[in-house]
Amino acid sequence: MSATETISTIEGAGAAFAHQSLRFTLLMREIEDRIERKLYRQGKILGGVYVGRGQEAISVGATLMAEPGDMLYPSHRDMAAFLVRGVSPGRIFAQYMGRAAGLTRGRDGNMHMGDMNLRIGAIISALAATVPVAAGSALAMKYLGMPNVTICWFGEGSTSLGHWHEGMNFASVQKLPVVWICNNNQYAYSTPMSAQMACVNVADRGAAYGIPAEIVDGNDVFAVSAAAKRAIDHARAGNGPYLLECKTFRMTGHSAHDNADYVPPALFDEWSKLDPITRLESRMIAEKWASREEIDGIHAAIVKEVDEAVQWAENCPFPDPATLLEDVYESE
Amino acid sequence: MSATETISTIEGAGAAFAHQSLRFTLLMREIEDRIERKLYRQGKILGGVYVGRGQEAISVGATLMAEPGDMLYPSHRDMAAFLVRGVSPGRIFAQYMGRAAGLTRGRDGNMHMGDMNLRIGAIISALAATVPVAAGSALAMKYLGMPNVTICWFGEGSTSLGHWHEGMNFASVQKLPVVWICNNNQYAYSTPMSAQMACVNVADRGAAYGIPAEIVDGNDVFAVSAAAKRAIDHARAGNGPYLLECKTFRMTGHSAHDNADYVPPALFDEWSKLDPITRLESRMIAEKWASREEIDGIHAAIVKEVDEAVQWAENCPFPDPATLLEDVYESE
Amino acid sequence: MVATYIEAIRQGLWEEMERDPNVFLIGEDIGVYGGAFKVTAGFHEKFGDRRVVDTPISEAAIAGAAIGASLMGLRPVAEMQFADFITCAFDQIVNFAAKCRYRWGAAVPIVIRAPSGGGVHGGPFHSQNPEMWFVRTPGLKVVAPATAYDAKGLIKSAIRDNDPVLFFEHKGLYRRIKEELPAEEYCVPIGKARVAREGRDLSIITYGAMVWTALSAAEQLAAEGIEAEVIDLRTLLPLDREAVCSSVKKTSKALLLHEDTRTGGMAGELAVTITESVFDYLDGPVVRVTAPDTPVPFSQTLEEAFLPNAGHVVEKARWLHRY
Amino acid sequence: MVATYIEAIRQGLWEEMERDPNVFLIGEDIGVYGGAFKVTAGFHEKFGDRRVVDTPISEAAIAGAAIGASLMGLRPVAEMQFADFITCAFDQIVNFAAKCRYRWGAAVPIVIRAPSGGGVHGGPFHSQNPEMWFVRTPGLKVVAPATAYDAKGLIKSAIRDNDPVLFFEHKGLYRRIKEELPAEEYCVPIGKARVAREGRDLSIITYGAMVWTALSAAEQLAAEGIEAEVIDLRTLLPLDREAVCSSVKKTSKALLLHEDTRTGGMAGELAVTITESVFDYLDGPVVRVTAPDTPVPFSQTLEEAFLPNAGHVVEKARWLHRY
Ligand SMILES: Cc1ncc(C[n+]2csc(CCOP(=O)(O)OP(=O)(O)O)c2C)c(N)n1
Ligand SMILES: Cc1ncc(C[n+]2csc(CCOP(=O)(O)OP(=O)(O)O)c2C)c(N)n1
Ligand SMILES: [Mg+2]
Ligand SMILES: [Mg+2]
Repeated sequence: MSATETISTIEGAGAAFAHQSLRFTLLMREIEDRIERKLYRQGKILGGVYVGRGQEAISVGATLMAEPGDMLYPSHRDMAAFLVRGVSPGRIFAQYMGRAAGLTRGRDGNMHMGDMNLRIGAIISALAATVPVAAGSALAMKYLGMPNVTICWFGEGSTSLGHWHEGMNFASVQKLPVVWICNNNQYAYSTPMSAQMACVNVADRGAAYGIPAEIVDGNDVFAVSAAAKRAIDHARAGNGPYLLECKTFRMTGHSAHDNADYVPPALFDEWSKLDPITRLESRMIAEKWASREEIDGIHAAIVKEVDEAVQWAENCPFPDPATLLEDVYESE
Repeated sequence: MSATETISTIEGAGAAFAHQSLRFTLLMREIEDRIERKLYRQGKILGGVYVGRGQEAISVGATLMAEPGDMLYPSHRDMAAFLVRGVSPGRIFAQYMGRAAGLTRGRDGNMHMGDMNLRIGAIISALAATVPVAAGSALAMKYLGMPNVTICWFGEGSTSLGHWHEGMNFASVQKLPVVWICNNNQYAYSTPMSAQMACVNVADRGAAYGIPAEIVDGNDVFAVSAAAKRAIDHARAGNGPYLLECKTFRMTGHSAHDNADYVPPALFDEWSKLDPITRLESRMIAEKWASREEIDGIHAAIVKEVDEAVQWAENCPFPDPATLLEDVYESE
Repeated sequence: MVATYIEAIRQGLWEEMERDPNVFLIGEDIGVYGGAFKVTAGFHEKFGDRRVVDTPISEAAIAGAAIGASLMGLRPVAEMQFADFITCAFDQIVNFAAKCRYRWGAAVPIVIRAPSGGGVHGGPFHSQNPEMWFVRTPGLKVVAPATAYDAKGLIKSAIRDNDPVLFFEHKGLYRRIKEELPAEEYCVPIGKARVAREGRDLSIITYGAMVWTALSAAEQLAAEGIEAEVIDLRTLLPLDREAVCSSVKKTSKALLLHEDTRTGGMAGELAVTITESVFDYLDGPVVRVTAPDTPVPFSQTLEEAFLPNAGHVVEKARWLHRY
Repeated sequence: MVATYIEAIRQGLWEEMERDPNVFLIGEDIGVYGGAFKVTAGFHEKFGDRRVVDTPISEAAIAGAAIGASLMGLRPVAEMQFADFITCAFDQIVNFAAKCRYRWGAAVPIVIRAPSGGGVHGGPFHSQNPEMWFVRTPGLKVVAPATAYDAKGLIKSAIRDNDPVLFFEHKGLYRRIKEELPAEEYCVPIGKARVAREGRDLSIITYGAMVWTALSAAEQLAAEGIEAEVIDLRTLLPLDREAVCSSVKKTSKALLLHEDTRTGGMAGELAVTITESVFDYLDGPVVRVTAPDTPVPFSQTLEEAFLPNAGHVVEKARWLHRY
């Protein structure tokens, strides 16, 4: 059990994986940019907007390592988990615009979405509340003899909550097949790590639960996927939970209305050099898995795909008020 | 920061300290024996009875190291904290019997008692709820520039609760003058350590909060007091919280109606050899701080004191029902 | 066979566990120990670790794990050692479980069993009646049986229900009441009140342990020629408004009774339901008998003064009858 | 000077912090950032780290620390970033804070500020009205101002109160309303309702943002010759039963209005208070206009259908007036 070594291997690498990763990191980036920088400012988005700019490698790298039957509980900055599982960009825009075609049919907004057919659970706002819930899904997998694991993401700030502690402890005592992934983007709203906890790494908390914990370069999709694979294998083999702390940085304000003036600008500069998409592309070119032109073509295709998705969503109707009272309980 | 060494020094030792310790450990033992083994069976006690038999050295050793201005939050097995602070045995019996002379005037029972004049806070039933509250009292001490610390006790099972985690983390981030004392008696109701957490020691959790943690022989009042002194000094000097894990054993069932048949009998045998009072007495005799006869005399005096206290309490009236509605809010 | 209230709950749990392999129990000290009140004594022996899951002291994790397991198709029955500790699992219940179906169509078929109620010198934290924290939360169902028959029939229905159900079992009734239960299997539907005693002069509407208080008051009143109808709500959410209103239509007078404290208690919801729907039938004020607005006191003299009793009900009923 | 509702709260906090060195603020992102709604913007600069305590994301620790500090004589004002997250601090509030004085005579003079209410497309977790979880808990006080004047006067009283006060500030009002505030210092007493508009034909009893809905409905009704009296409760616990009853005595008709969902809402407590005390004055059913029993939906079409509006009130009031 090591809580300190940084891991960046080339396991899981290869052209196919790189291409997949590029598609989903780019798609997430483009959708979120569109939402935060365009649609939100145009007043077309309802409610708050929280994006994962700079953190895309984490949800992409880990979800690509999961089996379709594995249960995912993404945080509010892990949109790619939905994309990898096949949710169309159009439905995501519809979700953010409060349309009936959104995953929650206008009942909830932004990343508060899920679909049990896709084995993705919807967060509630209260941070870390999914941690015990994810433990419960993992318990069900063990109970039912399913060959599956549950993956649950959360920010470093969310580890301060009691729910987080109770879920971590319970899962470990019960040796449940669950992989915990911390998106350590170093801020929780305006609160830096140092005002959030008095340990240096979230991984330092693994020992409190007897859970193996690794620190991962969260801006390297190869590192993330390799670590995720190790963690998933560990959990799937019946060895209990595994904690990955993916170090990254929140390259925006907390939400679309926050200009992050409390973050030292140098940090943005520093981390922009570590952008996961740029790094992935450089690697692809270096490994000759793709040419610059090819990559430019992929960018253009994604822009077009997203253009169409926005248009589709804008044409979707708002929910019919007549449905307001439906589905509070199971209908007869 | 070491979470692994067992400490048993002779700091704090000396005849005076030993005599004080003997008085309070014996008094606690005698009061609780009387409650659990006699009054409860006679139907004179209301509600549940939880005793600290075998664990007396912890509340005695730590409270004797505290200044009168230090704030205490004892757990349900730390009766001696009250005795050291001068609460009379009679009032404690009155508390357990639901009499008006109890510390809560019959509004609450057993160890759910406190008195801000004595700087002792009353637990609520929900375990670990005092942990954030204790952090708040320590915050006030820092805020007000008081030269004091807060001491908060809890069982190892209570560390599973979210409140515990939130309080530990908050106190450490804020560097508050608080000493956490875990009475690790190895069971939480019927649940052994191994089903409570997947780490070996509660002290292993200190690192998750950047809190120095020590394992202490909880059945040795000298070891407890020495460790408590270190911890209190550390906190009082402004270095933040300190965690002591006092290893001990619950020499009874969880409560008076629990026969503990889920505990392997060998454990009781083993731990009865480590009885803190027997050990203290042997040491006193060996160090020539007291003779056997003197100690027998102390026993007899305490029995008499407790006899009288029981009688006093039995003669106390029950609360007047006319007071039922008082003190829900401040009266004008 | 004659069964106590607690035995009835045990039977209901046992039968459902035998019937459906996806039903399992989760809670503190419920395994080898059999639970603080011994409701699950013998279950671990029969069903093993897998289906009787002993947990650390973590109410939020218990509720959360139940939710997560239910999303995967299981049917968890979680035990709170005392209903009072449900406050530690509050966010999971009122924000997670209650809203899943509405938000994203996910069913959360969990049951949370919570031993509630006073009269056992339990003091402020082992005697509370927490039902109203949940009755006001859309998406939950809240059940509070008064009889052994209903306790068994409702726990079975709760387990089969596809929505989250809070099951408040009154610890004061556990061993106090018993009755003959049918040999054949039965369920009691959630959402249906019961006429516990027919009467024409006034309606006493209540639930839980207070049903017995109401019945004993009704006996005394009958001796004076006042025939009280006693409505046992059985389910608090969804509330059987029809049963409430039809009784009041008949008697024209309503006395609302609960062990819970006064302000914000169930009496309010009943009163507004009555005035909204059958105001014209009313022949006197809607009144309530409840515990006063204090924490539940520990000592016997105080708790006795705190708990509503048949005497209070009789007195109020007489007054209302004369009105 | 003219002040918005949010500015009024800021002023109240500021004045109390200047007045009493034992008053301090505690919450998430309230320091340099100034809070999610910027209620505390500028406070950190003025009062520093010591008196504006930024915390980890730990609502239970925030509430617990406030309690522990208050036991030592301080006067903490805790902020929940959204009222919805108060569920994470629930045990501390309803079991610890609410019961200390009753149990062992310890005063817990804390204030918990909680931005509540809908109409801002906040969805199920940023729009709730959690007041009834607390109104039913003896030992707490619950305040819900509707005007800038009251917001300032009540936050000051809350801070000076020697019992735990839940302060529900309606986030939809923050920047929507403004009014001239007195230059001189003032407090508004906790526990006193206010006649927001005099009228003789019926009483609309409400609180929070719905006071404005009631007033706008009253305008429309006045145009039809119906004079509605609007009672702004201001404090929900302790409830000003006298003000409620004396209005109903005058008008003989009561319409209860709240933004909170229907079942188990404040309307129930008001209805039973009215029927218990002034039944003979009633000249029509006590009725309610409320949000329906669902989670608060996100999308505008749904939320609009969800929230009670002046049209609903007018319609119900007309019906009641005709009755
Ligand atoms: C229980 C709770 N308290 C407060 C909030 C408000 N809030 C939303 S996101 C956030 C910061 C979360 O930080 P972190 O867990 O690090 O995730 P990040 O946003 O950085 O990805 C806060 C305080 C919340 N959603 N839930
Ligand atoms: C939140 C909560 N859950 C459950 C209980 C019931 N309960 C009372 S004491 C106890 C065991 C406590 O174990 P531990 O913390 O190790 O303390 P010990 O009794 O062993 O001293 C339990 C489960 C409680 N009081 N509070
Ligand atoms: Mg973060
Ligand atoms: Mg223990």
